[in-house]
Amino acid sequence: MGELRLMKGNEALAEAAIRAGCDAYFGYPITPQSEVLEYLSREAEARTGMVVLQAESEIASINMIYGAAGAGKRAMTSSSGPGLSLMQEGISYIAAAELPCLIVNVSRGGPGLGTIQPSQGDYFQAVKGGGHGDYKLIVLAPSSVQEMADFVRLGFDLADKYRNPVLILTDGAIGQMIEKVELFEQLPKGGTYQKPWATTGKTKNRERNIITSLHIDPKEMEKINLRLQAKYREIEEKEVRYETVKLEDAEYVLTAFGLGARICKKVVELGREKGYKIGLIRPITLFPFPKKLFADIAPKIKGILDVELNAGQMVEDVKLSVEGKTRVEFYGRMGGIIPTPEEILEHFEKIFLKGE
Amino acid sequence: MGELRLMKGNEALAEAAIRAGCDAYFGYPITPQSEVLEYLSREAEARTGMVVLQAESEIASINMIYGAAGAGKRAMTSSSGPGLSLMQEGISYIAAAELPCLIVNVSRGGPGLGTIQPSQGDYFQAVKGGGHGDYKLIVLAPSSVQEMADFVRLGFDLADKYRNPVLILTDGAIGQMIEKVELFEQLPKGGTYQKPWATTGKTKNRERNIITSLHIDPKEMEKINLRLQAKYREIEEKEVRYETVKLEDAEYVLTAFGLGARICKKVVELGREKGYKIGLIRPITLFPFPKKLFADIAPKIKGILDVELNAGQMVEDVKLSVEGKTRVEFYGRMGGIIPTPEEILEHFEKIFLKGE
Amino acid sequence: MDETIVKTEEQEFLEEEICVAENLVYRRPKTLTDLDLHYCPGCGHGVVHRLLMEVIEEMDIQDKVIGVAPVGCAVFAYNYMNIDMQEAAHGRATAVATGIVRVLPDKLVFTYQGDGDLAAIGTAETLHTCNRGENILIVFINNAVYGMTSGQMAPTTLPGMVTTTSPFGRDVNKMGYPLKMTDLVAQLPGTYYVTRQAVNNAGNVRKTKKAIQKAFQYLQQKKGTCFIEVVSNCPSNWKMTPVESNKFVEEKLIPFYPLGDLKSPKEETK
Amino acid sequence: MDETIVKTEEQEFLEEEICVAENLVYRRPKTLTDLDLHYCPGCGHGVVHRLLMEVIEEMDIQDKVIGVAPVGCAVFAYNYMNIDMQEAAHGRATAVATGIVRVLPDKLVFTYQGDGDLAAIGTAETLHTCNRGENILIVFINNAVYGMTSGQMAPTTLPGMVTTTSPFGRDVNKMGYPLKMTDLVAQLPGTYYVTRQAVNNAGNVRKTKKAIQKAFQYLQQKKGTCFIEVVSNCPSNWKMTPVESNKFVEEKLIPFYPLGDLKSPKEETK
Amino acid sequence: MKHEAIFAGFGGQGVLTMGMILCYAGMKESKEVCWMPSYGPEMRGGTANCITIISDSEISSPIISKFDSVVALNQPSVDKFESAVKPGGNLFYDSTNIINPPTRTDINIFPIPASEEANRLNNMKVMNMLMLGAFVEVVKVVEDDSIVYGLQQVLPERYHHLIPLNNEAYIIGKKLAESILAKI
Amino acid sequence: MKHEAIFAGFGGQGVLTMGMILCYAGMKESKEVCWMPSYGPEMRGGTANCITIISDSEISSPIISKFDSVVALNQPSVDKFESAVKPGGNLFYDSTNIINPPTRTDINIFPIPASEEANRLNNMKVMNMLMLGAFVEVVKVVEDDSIVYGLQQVLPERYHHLIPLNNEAYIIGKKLAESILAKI
Amino acid sequence: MAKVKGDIVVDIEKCKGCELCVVACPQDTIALSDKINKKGYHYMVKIKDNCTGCENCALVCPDAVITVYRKTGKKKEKVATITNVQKDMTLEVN
Amino acid sequence: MAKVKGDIVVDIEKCKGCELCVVACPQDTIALSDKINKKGYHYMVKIKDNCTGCENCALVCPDAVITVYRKTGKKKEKVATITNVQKDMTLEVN
Ligand SMILES: Cc1ncc(C[n+]2csc(CCOP(=O)(O)OP(=O)(O)O)c2C)c(N)n1
Ligand SMILES: Cc1ncc(C[n+]2csc(CCOP(=O)(O)OP(=O)(O)O)c2C)c(N)n1
Ligand code: SF4
Ligand code: SF4
Ligand code: SF4
Ligand code: SF4
Ligand code: SF4
Ligand code: SF4
Ligand SMILES: [Mg+2]
Ligand SMILES: [Mg+2]
Repeated sequence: MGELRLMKGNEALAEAAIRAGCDAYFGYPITPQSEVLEYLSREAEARTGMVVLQAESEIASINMIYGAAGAGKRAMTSSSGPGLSLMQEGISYIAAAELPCLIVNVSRGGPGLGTIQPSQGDYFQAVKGGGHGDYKLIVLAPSSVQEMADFVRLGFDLADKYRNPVLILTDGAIGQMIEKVELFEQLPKGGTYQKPWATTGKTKNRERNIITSLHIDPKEMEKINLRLQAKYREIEEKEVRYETVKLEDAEYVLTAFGLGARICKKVVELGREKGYKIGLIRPITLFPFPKKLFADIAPKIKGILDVELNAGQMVEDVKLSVEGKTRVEFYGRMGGIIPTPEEILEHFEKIFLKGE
Repeated sequence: MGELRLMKGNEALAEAAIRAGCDAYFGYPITPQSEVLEYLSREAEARTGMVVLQAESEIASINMIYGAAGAGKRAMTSSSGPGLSLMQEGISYIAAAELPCLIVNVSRGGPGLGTIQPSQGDYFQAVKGGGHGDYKLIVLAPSSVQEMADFVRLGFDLADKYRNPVLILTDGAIGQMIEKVELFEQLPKGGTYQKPWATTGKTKNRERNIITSLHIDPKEMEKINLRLQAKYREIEEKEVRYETVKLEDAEYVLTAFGLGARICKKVVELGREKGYKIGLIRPITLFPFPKKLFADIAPKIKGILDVELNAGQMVEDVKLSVEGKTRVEFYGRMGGIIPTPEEILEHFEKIFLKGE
Repeated sequence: MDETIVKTEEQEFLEEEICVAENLVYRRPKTLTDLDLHYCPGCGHGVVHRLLMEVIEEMDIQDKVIGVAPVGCAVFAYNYMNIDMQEAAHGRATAVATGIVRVLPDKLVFTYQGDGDLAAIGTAETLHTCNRGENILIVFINNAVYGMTSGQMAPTTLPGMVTTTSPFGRDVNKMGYPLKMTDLVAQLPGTYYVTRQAVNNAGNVRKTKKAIQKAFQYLQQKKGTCFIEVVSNCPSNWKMTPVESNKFVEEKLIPFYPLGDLKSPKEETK
Repeated sequence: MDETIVKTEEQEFLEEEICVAENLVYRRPKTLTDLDLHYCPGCGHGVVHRLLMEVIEEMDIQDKVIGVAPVGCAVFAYNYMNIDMQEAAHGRATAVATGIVRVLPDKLVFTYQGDGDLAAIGTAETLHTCNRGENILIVFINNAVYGMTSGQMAPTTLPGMVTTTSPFGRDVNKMGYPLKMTDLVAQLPGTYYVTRQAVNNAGNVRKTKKAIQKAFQYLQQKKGTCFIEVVSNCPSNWKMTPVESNKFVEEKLIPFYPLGDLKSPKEETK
Repeated sequence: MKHEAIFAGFGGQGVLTMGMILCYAGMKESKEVCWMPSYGPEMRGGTANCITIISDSEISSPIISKFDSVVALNQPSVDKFESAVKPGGNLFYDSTNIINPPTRTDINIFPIPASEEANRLNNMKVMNMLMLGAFVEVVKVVEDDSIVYGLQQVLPERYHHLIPLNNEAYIIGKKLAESILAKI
Repeated sequence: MKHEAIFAGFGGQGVLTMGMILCYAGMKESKEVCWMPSYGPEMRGGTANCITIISDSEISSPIISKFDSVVALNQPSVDKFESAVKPGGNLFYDSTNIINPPTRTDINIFPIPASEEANRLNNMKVMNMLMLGAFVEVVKVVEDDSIVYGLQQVLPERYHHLIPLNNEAYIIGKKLAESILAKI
Repeated sequence: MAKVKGDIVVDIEKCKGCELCVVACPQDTIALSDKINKKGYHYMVKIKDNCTGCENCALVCPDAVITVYRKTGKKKEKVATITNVQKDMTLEVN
Repeated sequence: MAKVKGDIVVDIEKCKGCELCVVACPQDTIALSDKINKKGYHYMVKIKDNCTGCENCALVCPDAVITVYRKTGKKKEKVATITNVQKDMTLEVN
């Protein structure tokens, strides 16, 4: 068993970056995730020689990542809502140039400057693509401090495996809270994937390596796009991750991700106590979305209640998965308000049971 | 009848901005839309005293718009894919602060630097929200030079009416091509909507005006969010716009927007010649999306073929509208490739008719 | 409450004789709202807020002035300043101000920005706004740290200074030297009046107020960009008492960021 | 084809006697690929590309160098420079270079940026990279215009100069004066070698090459940021012939942007 | 077993530390623990609080609005959180400096003269341990040993000489609560 | 009626203008017209082209890949667009400067010695009008009057003294095509 | 007693006890009370009667809570009426 | 004939006829041909035999199409073999 510690979500994430062999972190302060940069500034260089640099902005950060990832290194940044919005051009470039890297959004209530309280209002941005053009990030949604650590390692591995940026979509509550976490052992710096495509200086025995996303000839550009789309299909086939709770005999299914899912676990407990046959699906990968799971279960159940800390974003993916084969309802709170298990259960009863 | 001219799409848009009483344009060059700034630099100031400023970046542009719109003026910017990505933070702020303004995306093939050929890969960014948080832009998709002009006026009016940013989502082909356009007459500068909320200097007889999107108290923030959502529902009720072609007896429906819809009109012609009962729905407002139209027609037809110049984006809104009540298929080309009517018809036949 | 008020005779006299309207020489300006400022005790932001509002009251330009405050500890400035204001995205205050002043050229527009805001993320906007010579006043609060986000290194953090992101002191080899934006903008033809002031003691406060007055006058005359850096403090994140922090301003910051006009109009310098 | 080759006796002699390997004094560097450059006839980009590749060939550092070219006419630099290269987003080349050099500190990283790129949208990255003293070479092609996007005003466009977005000439009151980024970065402690060169005639080309050589040497010694502005041309968008454009460089641009070292190491200046 | 508490007071009174000590204590006893601070600009001006949850089973939401116990070290905290105590729950407060005491009757109220006692120990900093003692005495979610362990984890090495004093304060707190309990 | 054409050549040869003139001519006759230039970095290095569509009814796609007529003013344009002529369509090219002439046999080929003739008129700039004359003579999508109108619209005022010369070139172009047509 | 006589009024509930005024006062007229206000701050009080009305304290006060009066022969600029100031803070402390 | 003898070789298909070399040549050795290459450019040709091998033309050529030879007594730096140059452009033009 690995080392057990009490850690803040953001700090567990930072610690895991060091242990996952991250070569470089570039970031800019923003609440509620500044601890990542702060923790790494204290810890990282001395322990693994990892580069930690406070950039002049989020735009600089994401482009520094581009450079370092293009040079074949494990690179990472983190920010929150407004910062992520500024990174959208860079993210589109990184996805198009197929650079493996890790981006973290410890999100907060928006839109605009909004509030720094937790929220899940950045789902669309993360999953549908906030930047221009057709691209996909692999999106992981942790719901505990333990997963804040574990998904850093997983994220880097998926990124390297698919040459695709990975985004960890979490929120202020999970970033700020302290829980027990079991830490994995220190891994070799830089990871173990070969990156023959990286710009490390053209040696005599290979052609030059070029990192680019420019393909001025539409035919060429379409070819690249088709290759990207094929990769995304492969990821959709192989990398779907989710957690289910009491699904076996469920007549109703709750679905939620991250912080929302933690609350919904309690709702399942409370509901079961009252005798409702209620279960939970927690998508862990938001892209790839567990479409098949939803499609398969839809005809067997009476309805799905999707709970999010936003105005209804993941619910579109749920609906797209079930294609009308079961009723899909939504309950959401916004702006940093966190719904209680009780209010969700009440809403569930009102929607699904009162009419019966 | 208004003045008839032969104009480039981008120039018609610029000319319409002057005539719609736009007070200020801030922008940064990017292909394929630099003509907007160029045209305005030549024409605007002398004619209406309109402010035209080349900003140091797209980020500066969008924030200049924020300032000018907050001061109660009709303000506008235009750009293309990468530039729009850079504006996402600013757009989220503008939507949250409820500032009326006009943003134009003459899009090109992505992701990344991509190609400058036309594409529709920025649908998600425009419609789902590329920035952080829950917000919506009113999105207009012109499909001719005439509409490039008309939608500027419409866009400003909708923006002022709902205190909401409006985005014109078009593409390089429509921006670059020349067609006949009938121009509307010169309107009063600044439009005619009252803006008592604007920061114009606090006079003795009113409270100070504040433009902000910061609401640190989650309860307050949620209230704002609920107000925004209510506004979006109102817009969905009142402002849906679309064009239909030969829908009356259609067994199959094509759907496409902007440039794609122009091509599909030809497909309808070709198909009808061959005896297929085929029609077209062209969503003009992408948000609000013509959900009801699709929902109503779905049970009556055999299938929908959604055609886009991307990997499949609007098709999600089509599917969400029909909720499984008819088959929805997708055909897309990417990276600046423009599908021909013939290839679309062929695809249509393969998908829908070959099996019959 | 158990507080008993013991008034000496002298006091009684003073109150009667002195605390009357005609003897009033200083009071909270009315352009400041009655809300309690949310700043930490001793924070220079409060002083500069007050000075701005004093000048606006004295010059009677409340209806002419539009303020822009971006994210930073002063993001709530609009709660205190009784004028029309816009909150701006981090770093973009001068772009927002440009947008305002270009469409309302007769208004007096100012921005109120921190060092993180103006000299890190907002570098491009700051430089280009000054270069265009926009007719605005930029008030630049240099407290050598990111206050609002709890004490990270700023572009202006001193060499060796400990912050949460320079826990072993700012290492100039890795993190660069402090960036003197004021020196840079003073060289752009677009700026008209560029000065560096402080509010760490009464004398400096007086000078800062004077600078603000001048700046608003220049704006009225449409002279171009006015830029006032105020070397300030952040007791909370410096982990000092307010008094210690002002001493630090005096002994460490001001020697590095010397006070005075970096560019002042010819009529003025002679 | 109807072309007849008429060789004089003299010519025959020359070819035989002179055009032999041992007399070779100049040829296209091998570090330049064999592709035709896509630049317009007479464009300075080609000259600077060639010089960079010459120096890299001569110093035998092809395997050490990593180049970064952002959007701009030179976005296809990677087609011509036979080295590892990264294309960067508009304005972000120095951030990308920072990312590379921080993880590969022993490599020689350079950026190749236009004036729109470096001095408009990339202002913040340029200034902060220089301020941190990143060990990279920044090659800054100042052609006073946005070349790739067909001739809009750049930050460096001269006062009164006509471009597609300053159709009545650059009006410094509305658009600001030309921004001299090189002068600004020369003042930052992070820069080690800052110079302004040109490629409008053979003499200047020689000097520019020398500057590039020095810069790569300093990078090898990890001295910090080297910054070479090259005052260049854009015949197409200036609507001039190449020869006219170089005359314009000589007569208008260079007087405004005087050539020479703005900051050079002490060993060198003495 | 599951106990949901909030500790609130001025910045500098050590409220965040109280929650942390409790978490370490819980972890030592292999319980699930969760600690959630309030963060952001409302910290300007000096108030701070943290939610702390200790449970035998998995903890769902880290942010809650009703508490089994509220521990309030100043007036604004009493004002703000009195209404957030679940019926039948506990409200602990520093009675020395509080002018408007709580008024609810459906909860257990523990006025602890913590400042006064800390003053007597000549170290205002230990006031939080006093309050923590009172809290643990009443709610008994962890053992005293575990609190000692937690204190060791949380206190920086250079302050370890203050551990005895802190323990003393803790015990005083327990006794104060005990005597109130005796009266209930 | 609908005619889809592309005009291609070096930058500076006036190919974009040819399409524009045709559009104005079409508009004068109340036809639908659509003109689409190639744009972007491939313009560096100097080639340019524009698609021009004239039609009695609404025009769908402005970007097409097969043409009723191709008008090529230089070798690279012949090389690039020969294959894009629809079977039975027309390929017009400047025969003066072309080394590798087109070879297709399923299309009508019009070699027009435009440079040579323009040279004779002492103004290389009118070469585009020569080619346009040939084009209109063959495809007859607009009236000659309309072309004269279109030329007036497109030519900046300060060049209006060149209108007669341009018209002359236009007529020469028509005649050249006529004589080829006569042979078909 | 100095020729020029001054006095101050402090809004103690707005005072944050930063002590900047105390350091700024050339007369040592003022100090922090050992009492705290509702916000929990030791607020500023007058401890001597030698105020000259020099305004220093008011100038450095970040919370704009000090009102200053000065009695001289000179004609002063017109200022408006005073609002929202409390007067019960002239306590002797040591 | 100058003491130092030089000669140049031009890759005419890569030449874009910008004329910069022509202006740069101190000897007026070169000029543009009235013929055009495949790209449509008038390419550069030698019109005199007085080349000194000064390299000026090669230095200013943006397309790196000129190879220069110079025959002197001096020992030259080692350079590699020449590839991809064409030699049929030494035409007399006027
Ligand atoms: C895009 C973006 N990035 C980061 C932040 C977080 N943030 C808010 S204020 C601030 C910096 C505050 O420092 P400064 O500008 O010096 O102002 P101070 O608080 O010190 O007065 C930061 C990084 C943000 N709100 N938006
Ligand atoms: C975010 C973004 N904005 C705008 C552009 C369009 N763009 C491409 S290059 C360029 C400027 C080119 O000018 P410069 O940097 O001076 O290089 P030059 O072409 O003159 O060498 C612009 C505005 C872009 N690609 N990305
Ligand atoms: S954190 Fe610093 S800058 Fe912000 S209010 Fe507190 S003392 Fe002032
Ligand atoms: S447009 Fe200008 S900078 Fe670009 S290649 Fe042509 S001449 Fe050079
Ligand atoms: S300066 Fe103001 S806030 Fe500070 S102690 Fe004095 S009166 Fe109070
Ligand atoms: S006005 Fe002057 S003398 Fe009076 S208390 Fe204030 S600082 Fe002291
Ligand atoms: S080498 Fe010198 S002399 Fe010879 S052609 Fe070139 S420029 Fe002229
Ligand atoms: S400089 Fe080079 S490209 Fe230009 S004309 Fe001379 S040889 Fe040709
Ligand atoms: Mg600061
Ligand atoms: Mg340029």
